[in-house]
Amino acid sequence: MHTRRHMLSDSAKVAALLAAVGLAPQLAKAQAASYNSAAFEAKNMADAMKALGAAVPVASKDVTVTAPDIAENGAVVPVGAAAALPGVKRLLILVEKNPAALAAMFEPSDAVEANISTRVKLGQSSNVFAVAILNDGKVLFAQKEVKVTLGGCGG
Amino acid sequence: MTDPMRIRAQVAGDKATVRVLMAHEMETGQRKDAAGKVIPAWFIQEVSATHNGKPVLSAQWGPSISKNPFMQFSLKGAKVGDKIAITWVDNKGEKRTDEATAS
Amino acid sequence: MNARTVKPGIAALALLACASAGAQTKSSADGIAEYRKMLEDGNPAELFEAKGEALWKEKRGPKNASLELCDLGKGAGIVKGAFVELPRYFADTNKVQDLESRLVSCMEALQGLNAAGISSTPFGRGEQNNVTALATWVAAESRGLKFNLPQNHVEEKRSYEIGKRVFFFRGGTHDFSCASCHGEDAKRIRLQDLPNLTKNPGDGIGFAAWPAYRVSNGQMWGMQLRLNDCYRQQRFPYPGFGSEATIAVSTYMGVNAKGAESIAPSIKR
Amino acid sequence: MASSKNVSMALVGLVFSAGCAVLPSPQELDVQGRAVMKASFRDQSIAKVNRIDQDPAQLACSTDQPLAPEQAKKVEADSLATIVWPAGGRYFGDWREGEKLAQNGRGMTWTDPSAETKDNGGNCYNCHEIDRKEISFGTIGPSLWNYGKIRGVKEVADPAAAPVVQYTWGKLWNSKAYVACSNMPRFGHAKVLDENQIRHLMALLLDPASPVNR
Repeated sequence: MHTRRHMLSDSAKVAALLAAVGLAPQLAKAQAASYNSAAFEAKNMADAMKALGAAVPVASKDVTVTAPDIAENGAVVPVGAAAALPGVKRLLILVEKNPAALAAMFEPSDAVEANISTRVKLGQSSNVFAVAILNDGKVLFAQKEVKVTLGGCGG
Repeated sequence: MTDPMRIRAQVAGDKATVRVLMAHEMETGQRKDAAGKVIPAWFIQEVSATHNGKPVLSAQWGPSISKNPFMQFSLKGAKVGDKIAITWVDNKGEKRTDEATAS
Repeated sequence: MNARTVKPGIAALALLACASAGAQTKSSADGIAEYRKMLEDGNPAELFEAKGEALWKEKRGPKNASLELCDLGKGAGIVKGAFVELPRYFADTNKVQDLESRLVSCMEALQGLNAAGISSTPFGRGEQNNVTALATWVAAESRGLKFNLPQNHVEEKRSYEIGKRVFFFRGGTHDFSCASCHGEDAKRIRLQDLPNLTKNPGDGIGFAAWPAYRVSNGQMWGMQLRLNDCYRQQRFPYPGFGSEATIAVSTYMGVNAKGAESIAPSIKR
Repeated sequence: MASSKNVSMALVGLVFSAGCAVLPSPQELDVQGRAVMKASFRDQSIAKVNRIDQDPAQLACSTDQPLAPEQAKKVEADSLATIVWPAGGRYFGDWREGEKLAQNGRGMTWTDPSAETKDNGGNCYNCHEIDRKEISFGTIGPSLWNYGKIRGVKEVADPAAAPVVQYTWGKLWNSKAYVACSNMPRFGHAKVLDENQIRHLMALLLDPASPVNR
């Protein structure tokens, strides 16, 4: 699931993160093994991919991102990522203009279809990306622009 | 104190659509309260799913997942009566598992 | 989750809004409709519904009792169908009550909790959260039923008449009344469709859509909080929880909505 | 309201008899309705209960019925008399500031910091289309796209433009001078916006350089 390189950078970052929120060291230890905080703190897609040890993503029509053209509220924007290919190791959802681009990373087993949806926050109108990382190392992506509008009375 | 999830697993043909709602603040750590103090980040970081006890999906989330998160996926080979369990762990180390029966 | 697809009433409203606003906004109205449809599947209101059901059955308060004997208007303990007949007159309190104020009366009578204390608790805190969850569950038990408020008792008729006057009452720094925004068909604030609440606005619209989960702040809102925030935006002073104005205007909207199908708890912007 | 209830209670105790179960007259209900409003609200921050005290225009317009023509004329004439015309005949400010005010839907609620005009927006897009670039606009009021252009304003100082310039100022100051029960707030009259802010909105609507008139 992780290369040794990631594990090292992760544990340092997670330890710092947990120290910041005042959590006990044993907890930090328990979580450090999995959560890739470097990837989730990366400002943009390129840095997030680097933190995941993944190649530069290539646009592909085999990957689809589902999202509305327009969202009445950026606090809840439905986004789905899907890949019509076998051997999907990871499916990612990223929001270009959020302070940290990576929103979610899913690791489906063979028993789960590479088609997962969730809901994300958009600080402003932005491109959203779906990225598929395949077992053979290929990294493919699709993108869609979501316009966030101001609903209600704005008061 | 954590509140229960709502998990629905609906079987159609040889797969089940699993929809999960989790009760969580998903605080980004970027917002300030009325007094101008930063509200600390508090969000679910890891989610995992099992099918009759067997791990089928794991996920890592950042704080930009919406409050009271929703997640949907399709589980192959699921039958009516199968047990689907979801577990989340947040950045404070709080953890919750709930289970549903596919219908 | 609610498998219902987009409601014909909303589609019709959106269509009317487009017709009046021109071609430019057609795509944005369509976009908004698409967004709302995507949200319907997986409404976090379900989390509150589950909490409310558990609270109804849980022995709580100084009397260590559940709410299972609460009379919501159809007899002690009868929940199904109660929501679409509220507000109504209750002989024991000698008042017309809406769902939330009635729940608070039951919490006092059955569980020994302090009704005045709950009513003065700000929304989103303490027992008010429990009232909201309970209202969410009670409303959900009437999902798909049509509104049919009783208007037999003179106090119910009076509540409607007072409610109508409350609805049209203009005041505050901006001269707004409820009717300023909700008195005509096919109007919008920004991109938000405004139901005409002087008549039945259609299934699942207006009074037939609350309690609702607000995605903008991730909060569950009952009708009392919905009205409270309307009055805030109207630039009015603060309406008391369960005050006669809020209940009367609910009676007015509820009676007008006769025949409208309830979709509560719904999901809103 | 409270007194009528006490009377019925005193007469029949807790039991409602057919005798007292009669709906009050419409006039009595009007009185009760206002009493209910008075009793149902409390102060919260800057939003005080005196906001429920209606002035004659608010009172006259609190009905689902159209006003009688003579009543409407009176409200309009009284409202017209309240308009404060701009000092030194300076009607125009900066349309860029006007656009910001038009976008801003804040002000005067109990969650706003103060009741000073500096904390208030104009709320314009809530009800009007203005600059067409903004797709999130309301439809309670008419579209204001090309407001000045449609009215033939080529130069704001042009004497030929004076009638529309004055009308627009008056409308922003006290809308009820022109339509008795207009839905539009009386921005100047109610001290929601000050003269300078209204000048900026004037520029947004009428300045040929404003994006509204391109």
